[in-house]
Parts: sequence; C-alpha cells; structure tokens
Amino acid sequence: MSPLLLALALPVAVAVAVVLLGERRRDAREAASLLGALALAWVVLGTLLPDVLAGREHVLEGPALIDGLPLRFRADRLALVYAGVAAALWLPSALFAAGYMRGHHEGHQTRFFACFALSIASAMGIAFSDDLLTMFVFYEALTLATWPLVTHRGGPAAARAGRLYLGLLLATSMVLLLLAIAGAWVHSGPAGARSLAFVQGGFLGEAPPAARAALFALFVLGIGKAALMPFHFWLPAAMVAPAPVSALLHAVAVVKAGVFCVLKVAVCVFGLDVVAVGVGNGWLLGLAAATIVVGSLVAMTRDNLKERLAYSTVSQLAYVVLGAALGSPLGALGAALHIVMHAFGKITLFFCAGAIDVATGRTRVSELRGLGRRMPWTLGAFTLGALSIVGLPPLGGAWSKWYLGQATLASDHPWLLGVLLLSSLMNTGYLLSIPALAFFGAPREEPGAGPPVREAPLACVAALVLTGAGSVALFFGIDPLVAALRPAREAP
Amino acid sequence: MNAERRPLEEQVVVRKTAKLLIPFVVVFGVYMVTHGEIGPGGGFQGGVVIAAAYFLHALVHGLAEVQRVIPRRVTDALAALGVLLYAGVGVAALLRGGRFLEYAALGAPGDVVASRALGMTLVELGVGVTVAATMITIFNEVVDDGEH
Amino acid sequence: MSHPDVPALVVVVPLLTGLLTALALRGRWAWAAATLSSWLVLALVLDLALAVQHAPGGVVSYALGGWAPPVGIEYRVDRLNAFVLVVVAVMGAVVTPGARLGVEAAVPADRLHLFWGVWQLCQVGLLGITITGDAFNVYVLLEIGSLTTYTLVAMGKHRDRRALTAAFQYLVMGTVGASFLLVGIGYLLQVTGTLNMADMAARLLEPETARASGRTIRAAFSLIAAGVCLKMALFPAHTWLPGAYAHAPAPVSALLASTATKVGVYVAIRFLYGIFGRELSFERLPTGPLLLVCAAVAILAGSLLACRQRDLKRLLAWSSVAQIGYMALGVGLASKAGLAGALLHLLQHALVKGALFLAVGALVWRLGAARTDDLGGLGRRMPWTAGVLTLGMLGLVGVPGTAGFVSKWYLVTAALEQGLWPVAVVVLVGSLLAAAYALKVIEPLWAAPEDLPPPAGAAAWGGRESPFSSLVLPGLVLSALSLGLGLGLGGPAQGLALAAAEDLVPARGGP
Amino acid sequence: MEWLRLVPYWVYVALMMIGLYGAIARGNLVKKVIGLGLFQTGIFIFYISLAVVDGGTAPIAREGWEGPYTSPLPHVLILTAIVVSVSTMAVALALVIEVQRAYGTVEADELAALDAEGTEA
Repeated sequence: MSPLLLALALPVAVAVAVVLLGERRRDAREAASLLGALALAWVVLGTLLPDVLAGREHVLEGPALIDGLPLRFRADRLALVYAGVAAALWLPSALFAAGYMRGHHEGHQTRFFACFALSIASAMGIAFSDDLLTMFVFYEALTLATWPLVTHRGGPAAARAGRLYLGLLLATSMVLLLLAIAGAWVHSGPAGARSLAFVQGGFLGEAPPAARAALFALFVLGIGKAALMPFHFWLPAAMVAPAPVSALLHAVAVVKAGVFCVLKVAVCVFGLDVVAVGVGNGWLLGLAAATIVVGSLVAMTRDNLKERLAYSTVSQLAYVVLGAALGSPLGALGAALHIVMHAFGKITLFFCAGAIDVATGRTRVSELRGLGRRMPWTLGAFTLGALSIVGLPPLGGAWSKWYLGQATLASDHPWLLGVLLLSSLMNTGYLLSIPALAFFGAPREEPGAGPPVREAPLACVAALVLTGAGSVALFFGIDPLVAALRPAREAP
Repeated sequence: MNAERRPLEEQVVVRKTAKLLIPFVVVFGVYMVTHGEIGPGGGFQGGVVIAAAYFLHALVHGLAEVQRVIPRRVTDALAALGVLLYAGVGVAALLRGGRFLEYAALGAPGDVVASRALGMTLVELGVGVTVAATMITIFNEVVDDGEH
Repeated sequence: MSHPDVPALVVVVPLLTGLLTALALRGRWAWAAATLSSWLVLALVLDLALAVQHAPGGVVSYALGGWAPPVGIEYRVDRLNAFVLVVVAVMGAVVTPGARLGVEAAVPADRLHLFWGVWQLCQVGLLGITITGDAFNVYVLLEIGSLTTYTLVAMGKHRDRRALTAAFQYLVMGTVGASFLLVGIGYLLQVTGTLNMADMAARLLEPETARASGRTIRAAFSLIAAGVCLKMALFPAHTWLPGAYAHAPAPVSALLASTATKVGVYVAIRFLYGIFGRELSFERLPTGPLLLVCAAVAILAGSLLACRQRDLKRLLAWSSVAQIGYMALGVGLASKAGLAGALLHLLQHALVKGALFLAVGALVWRLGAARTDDLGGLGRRMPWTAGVLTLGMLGLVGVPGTAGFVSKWYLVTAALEQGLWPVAVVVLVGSLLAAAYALKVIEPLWAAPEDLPPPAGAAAWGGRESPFSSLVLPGLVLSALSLGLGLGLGGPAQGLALAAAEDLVPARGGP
Repeated sequence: MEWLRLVPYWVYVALMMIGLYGAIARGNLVKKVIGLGLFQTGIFIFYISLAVVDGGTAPIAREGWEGPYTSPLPHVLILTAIVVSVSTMAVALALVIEVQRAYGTVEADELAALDAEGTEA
C-alpha cells in the first residue's frame, strides 16, 4: 500500500476502530487512537517526508466524483508542512484528550474520538490534495467532522456555537469558495481542456485580469477557515467546546487548513508572480493587516482565557494570509513556517488552558493569580508557548516572524513591518501577562476553598510539555525545514 | 331520498315507458359496441349507452333495487375485467408472435381482415364493458351517499 | 440483445398486474403483486437501457399494433427517456416494498387491493409518459398518472382530512395543466398534421412550416409550457405541491416526490428540446430567461419556506419546490452541462427525496407524526432512520460526497460558462438555505436526548427502531445509491446523462 | 362569410375562458368542477373544429364515394379526451363528496378556515 494511501486511510481506520471498540473498552479505544496517531506520524514524517525530500514523487488518483475530475493526491513539500503538523500534533492531542475527557467526565467519548480521527483524515485529504476539487471535498468534510466536536457539550450554548460554526463555514465555502472553484474551472481553459489540478505557478494565466481579481477575492473570502475578518466569528464562538477540540481547531487541523488552502491557492492556482503583480492584492494586505491588529486588540480586552487565545489565533492566522498575499517566495516561506510555529505554540497554550480547567475549573485569566506555584509544569509550558507566539528566541515563532518581516521589507509595502511589530508588542501584553500573573501574583485565598490545587492528569501534562518542548526544538532545528521549503519557490 | 323517488315509481307512464325502453337501450348499446370496428360507434359510446339503461332503471326503481339486480361487486369487477380484456388481446398478439395489439397476428395466419375484425371487436368489447361499469360505479358513488 | 417486445412490456406488465391486483387479490397479496411487478419492470427497464446503449443511433423504437410510425403509436426510447425510465423504475422497485406498513396504517384493510391496484396504474402512467413517442399518448398517460395520483393523495384522509382538500386542489391545477397541454398538442397537430413527436420535430424544422404558422407554433409553445409548468410544479405553479405531499400517506409522498414531478421535468425537456427544438425554444423565444427567473424564485422562496416548517413532510415538500427549481434552471440554461446537471439533479433528487420520505414514513409509523420538535435524541433510539434522514439532508444540501454535489457542480459551471454568475450564486445560496433547514433536522436528531423533551408519541413507542427490513431497508438502499453516485461510482449514470444532454444540445463550434 | 368559419373557435375560446374562470375564481367546489367541465368541453369543440374538411362527409367507407372525408383522427383523439374528462369529473365529484362528509361544507374559504384551525391545534 502506498504511504500516501496509508496516510489517508489510517485515520479513517482509527475512527472505525474507535466506534467498534466503544465505551465498554475505553482503554483499548484510546490505545487505538494513540497507536493510530503514532503510525500516522511515522508514515508522514518517517516515510513520506524523506521520500519527498529525496525527490521521489507520491501521487494517487481516486474515483472521479465528477466526470473527468478524479480525486487527485500528491505529496509535495508544501503539503507535508501541513500534513506533518497535523500528524505530529495528533499524538499529543490524543494523549491530552484521553486525560482531559476522563478528568472532565465528558459524555459521548466514543463519538468524540471517532470524529477527532475523521477530522485528522480530512486534514490529510486537504494537505495532500492535488486539485481544487479534492481540496474542496476534504475542506467540507473537515467542517462536518468537526461540527459534532464543537457542539460536543450539548445544550443551547453549544448548539448556538455549532450553528454559527457551521453557518459561517458553510456559507463562505459553499457560496464563495465553490463559486471560485467553478469559476477557476471555467477560466482554466477552453471547454474540453479544463483542469483543476494544482500547478506550481498557477493555471489561471489565460484568464482575463478582472476575472482573476474577482476569483482571488472569492477564494480568499471563501476560505472561511482562515478566520480572516470579517468571517472570524465562528472561531471565538467555538470555544464552548472541550479543550482538545480547541486544540484541534486552533492548532492541528481547522484554521491551519484555512491558511494552508489560502497559501496553496496563491502558489498553485494563481501563482506567486500573479499574486505579486496584483490581482487587487492591496486590499488583501490591508485586510490581513487589519485582522492582525484588531484581533490582537480584541484579545487584550478578553478575560476568558480561551476567548483571549481565540482572538490571538485570529490575529496570528492573518500573518499567514499576509505572507501568502505578499506574493513573494520569501513571504510564502514565512507563511509556511508560521503554520508550523503557530501550531506548536497555540496547541501548547490550549492544552494549558484545558489542563487548568481540568485541575481547577478556572477559565478566567483573573482567576489564575498565583496558580504558577501549584501547576509549575503547566504554566511553564504556557510561557514557552506564549513566547513562541510573540516570536522571541529561543522559540520557533521567532523564525517565522523573522522571515515574514524580511518579506514585508522586500515588498512594496514596508509599512507592514510596523504592523507586525505592533502586533508582537500587543501579543506580549496579552499573552505574557498571564504567566506573569500566575507566577508572580499573590495567590488569592478563597475562604472555604476545596482541596489544594494539583497538576492536571499525567496525560495532559505530558502532552503539553511535549508540545512546549517542540516549540523549542523547532527554533534549533529550523535549518532543515527552511532548506526543505526553499526549493519549493524555485520550482517553475 | 326515498321520499322523492317513490312518486316516480308510482307514475305508471314513467314506469311502463322505462320498462319498454330499457331493453332497446341495452341492445342499441351492444350494437354500438360491436359495430364500432366498421362504422360510427365503439366501446366508449356503447358503454355509456348501456350505463344509461342502468341509470334509467335506478331513477325509476331506486338505487337499492338496481343494486340488488347488479351488485356493486359485479360492476367493480367488470370495470377491471374490461381493461383486462383489452390488454389481454394485446398480450395474446404478443404471444402469437406479433407486436403488442397487432391484431393481424390474432386469427388464422394470412387472414388479416378477419384477424383485425376479431381483435377490434374484442378490444371494443373490453372498452365497452369497462366504460359501462365505470359509469355505473361513478353513478353509484355519487348517488349512494353515506352508505359506507 | 434485448427482446423486441420489451418496450411494450414495460407498460403492459404493471397494467396487467395492477388490474389483476384490484380484481383478484386481497390485503398483503396485493402488495406482494405490486412489489413483484415493480421488480419485473425494473429488470425490463434496465434491459431496455442497455439495449439503447448498443442500439444504432441510440434509439429503440417499438410500433404498437404493428402500425409503423408516424401513423401508429410509437414507443421510442432514446438516451434521455432511458435515463428517466431507469429513475422511475428504480424508485418504484425500492419504494413499493418499503410502502407496505405505511400504507396498511393509512388505508382500511378492505380497500388495500384497490390502493395497490391504483398504485400500479400510477406507475403505468408515469412509465408510459416517459416511454411513448406520441404526443397525444403523453397527454392520455399523463392523465392516467394524474388521476391515480389524486386518488393516492386522497388516501391520506384517514389520518388527516386535509388530504382531501389538498387532493382537490391538486386535481384542479393538474387538470387545467393537462388541458393546456391538450390544446397545445392540438395546435401542433394542426400545424404539422402528425402526433409522432420525432415526426413533429422534423416538420417544425421545415422553413415553410415556420413561416406559414409561426403564430400558431408560438401559441402552442406557450400553452404547452404553461401546462408542463403546472405539472412539474415550477414556481409560480407550485401551489398544489406542498399540500399534496404533506397530507398524502408518507409512502405515496415518497413515490410522487421521486417520480411524478420528475416525469414532468422530462416532459418539459422533451417538448422544449425534442419537439420545438433548442433554437426555437431558446433563441427565438425568451424561454431561457423566463425559466431562469422562475427557477431562481422557486429555489430561494422554496428553501426559505422550507426553513420555516415544523412538520417534516411539509418541510420536505417545500424543499421539493426548491429542488424542482434546480432542474428547471438546468433546463433553462440550454447548454449541455446545464441539461446534464438537470438530469443528474433529477436522479439524485429522486433518490434522496424518496429516502427522506421513507424515513419520515418510518417516523410517522412509530411516533404518529414527524415534527422537528419530536426529533430530540432520535439518533440514539432509531439510529438507522436517523442515519437515512441525515444522509438525505446532506444530499439535499449538496455536500461533496453526495450526489447532490455532482449535479450542483454541473449547474454552477454551466451558469458560469455563459457568464451568468448571478444564477450560479442562486444555486449556491439555495444550497446554503438547504443547509439551514437540514440543520433543523440533523441537530436535534443527534443532540443528547436529555437536552430535549421526549417526543409526543414516545410513551406508546418504547424507543425502538422501526421494523428494519420493511421500513428502514428501502431508505438505506436509496441512501446507498445516492452516496455511491456521490462518491464516484455513478460513472454510468453520469455518462448516460451527459450523452442524453449531448443528443439534445449537440456540441457547437467555439467555446 | 369568413367569420362564420371561425365561430367554433370563438366558442371554444369563450368556453375555455369561462370554464377557467369558474375553476379558479369560484369558491364552491362543485362550481369549480363545473368550471373544469366547461373548460374541457371548450377543448373538445376545438378538436372537432380541427377535423373539418371542406365538403367532407363523415368518415365512413361507402360504395361510390371517394371523399373527401372529415379527418377522423381528431374525433378519435377527442373521444379519448372525453373519457379522460369524465374520469376526472368522477374523481373530482367523489372528492367533493368526501370533503362534504369530512368538513360539512364545500365552500373553499370555509375549508381554508377549518384547515387553518387544524394547523394551530
């Protein structure tokens, strides 16, 4: 079986196994998740990645949903950025989820783990898709697979959040994105010679500029998962979901799928050159910059920890869009790196938020005062994650911001560097203040408080330490990553 | 209902005229049904005429009486039987190697005219039976208020 | 090679068995006969469809009574009606076995044989309309199909007397529509002197016919278009549909929603493209824009009204109004891709709506009613039924992986090819509205049962699934077919739809 | 006398319009059925007018007459249409009777009011 097929099929197999094992054999069920995650990480990072770096091609053709448009998959470097992130982070997520779901006494755990695995499968599909239609199919599959997770808790609040989540994501993808894809198909060539296959450098070169500009706008706005303002509301609303779901949404699969699709569309549908000389990209840069700043500003005002992190994500994702919209190889490199860095940083932060919730039931920033001494591992990891998001060495986030900053300077819009710096400043304010409060604030003694606070379950702590350490490792191991991604821009 | 009908039955002229007329109406109807293959007439018209005899009888003697003579079960069955006859002719043609409803295949091979006459007569008979039975059923349904 | 008499048998078999059923069989035997006959018809139709694939010119012709066309009545099967025949036959063969319990619950035992007889005659009408090559025959069979349909709808009276008023309204509208069609056919007969549709089309193409009788042809066109719109329930002639589907017994709704309006769409395609011809219909007369506007309103208004319904059958009925809009839209685009989209949508909607109405029938059978308020937590208690409902709803939305996505893709690209992006937007916004009403069904189904009050009929019900093989399985079969079409296993169906569209809209030079 | 030849057509149009008005605008279900009947009768007259051939006789084969005959085809067609129409009438009347039994009225507005009550209940 080809490794590509294996990467696509493994998570599905895990979902099936989870359903078959069910609640009665919950240990075996969680073991299936963990083993599947491990196997996927091995397939993607251990088999596909070296192969692709060595220049070997992996392609796969599936059934044709539409006459003449088969599902097509290909493992290339850009694909492996996203697939690698998702595969690598599934393991800690599964670990964390096992601890969290039990510690929190959540219901419907079988459904939860099955949908989680299906989400990973969809993410793999998006990552390895080799044409727009395939990408769209898995993009929608991801939306549907994550919806039960978002509404997991049940009750009116979760239902509302779920409706907003589905509503916004479906509205953007089914109306704007599908229109964009159909338009791209029609403009890709004369009848009979049309294609949706990704091509380095894009395949819309023949289209009239006005159509191209319109399509570009439709694509960017249609990929609602990128959470670009004004289509970002679903992300903060979805925080009603359990913490592992937030990790999935913010780090592993969902928003990363959005920005990955934007990047892919910029590189492989329009071509960076076309994006650079303008398909009306000025407005996109402005929108991305506005999202960066406004997202950070809103984050500063939020006291609910997860909500603050959510707006931070909105802001940080716009970095990736910005990188893609610059239309330069350097920008694309920065964007690709930022997908990785932000994933590791943000998953750590959400794990920490979840661990704090499990251990203490606290969800507000102001309640964390003095918690650092009780939960040193958790808040230590939180500090690492926050530093990475801010973009300070020695954490991975420093590199992606470095390349993005360089790309803005090299572009026609150097003022964007100011936006990046301003945002980093605000990041510092709203993220680093949290561990500061936890470690240095005086503990608030509540009369009649329960037993003293202890660390979260081992599975949770292990997971967040793992990802926190990952952020550090990425700082030092950046060279192979950059080297791997550089040739991508030089390919014709 | 009965209060309105009874005077009609008691009127000698009406009763006697109806009694005189009904056999002729039926015969004329049957003539039309069987004559349809070569001249004006046919199952539709003939069937209606036959049904008219039934109506006349019902008008004069009341529904209960006419339904005693020809029960509803019978007319219901006849309506389906007529169509069956029609379709059966078609299938018979199929079975004898012709096309559906190809009358020429019905009779003795070679005698096309006689075969066609046979086929048409049978088909018209089917139509006539069905039309008559259907008209009677409609009449029963409309007149027979609230009996079931 | 298929037997030469198969085209006739497609109609004769259900006719004979239907009559025999009404005449001689009782109760469950009547149902068994109907089921057997529907399976036999399916086998015949599949055989016929294969024959069409291999026939020279893609046409199988059958002269009734041995009278050669254009004098006699011709049964004429080309790729277009082979496609529709397969849809009608498949739906009949799946819905009939799944209808028994629902019908037994709705119809008194001493009337069952009549019901099943009429049920089969309804199929005679629908199959006949589709297979015949004679314009007047279309009218007669349309009326056979319609008269039986009114009766079937009225059978809902034992549960809800509103079925009677709905059936009456349907009858008035349907009769007016059919009469318009009749007058239009009369005009065509006057102009061309023939009733054979292929012959008619050829004579209408003759320049002197067009010159001498242009006004008559246009009048015929308008009358037929109006009649067909009434029959296929295209906005603004849709008013009979919601009541009829909502109050008929659920199995009847399943049969009608998946076949009756579809045959109406077929008749529209046949007349617009097959008889008047694409040039007359779309280039000399403003049919395209008119159809597109009606379709757009149908899609948007139908979906919006579906969102407001609480009764599931009514919701599905309004959704049908919208879905017919999609088919009309594909027809109105007058291009190969548009027509292929319309045909594929016809197929997928038949499968999906059939499955949905069957699932709703299973709910009604258990709960006595099917309202969105009663669905809380049913996913746990009736997982199969809930699964069919969920899949069907996703199919209506047109989520990738369902057949609905395939047809909508064709419709959207066809619209964009002609630069009609507002039309494409309407299609997509319609999907979004479909998502809204789908969510209204899916969300409570899978929500935790403790969050919601128990269904009204829950006390008597005990929380069990409906009988699997008789109520659930047919819906599952249809869902599986729809899923298979969506997942790329529907190559032959897509190929046949594209070939049929190609026959009607031959590829022209240039883009 | 050209206009005289068109009289059947005028009659047909008038009947159709009167019938259509009755079927759509009348509130009483029985009157609607009557309207439908008129509507369809108009169409029968139209078809019969179609069949006319100048100087044609009834299409019955006779010795020593070579034609012209009126066209028998519309006659046959309309015979079928009449049967269809009669069946429609029958179903319609049966429905009206059932409606009367179930609702106690055959006035459309009263029926609509009763149905609306049913929905709210």
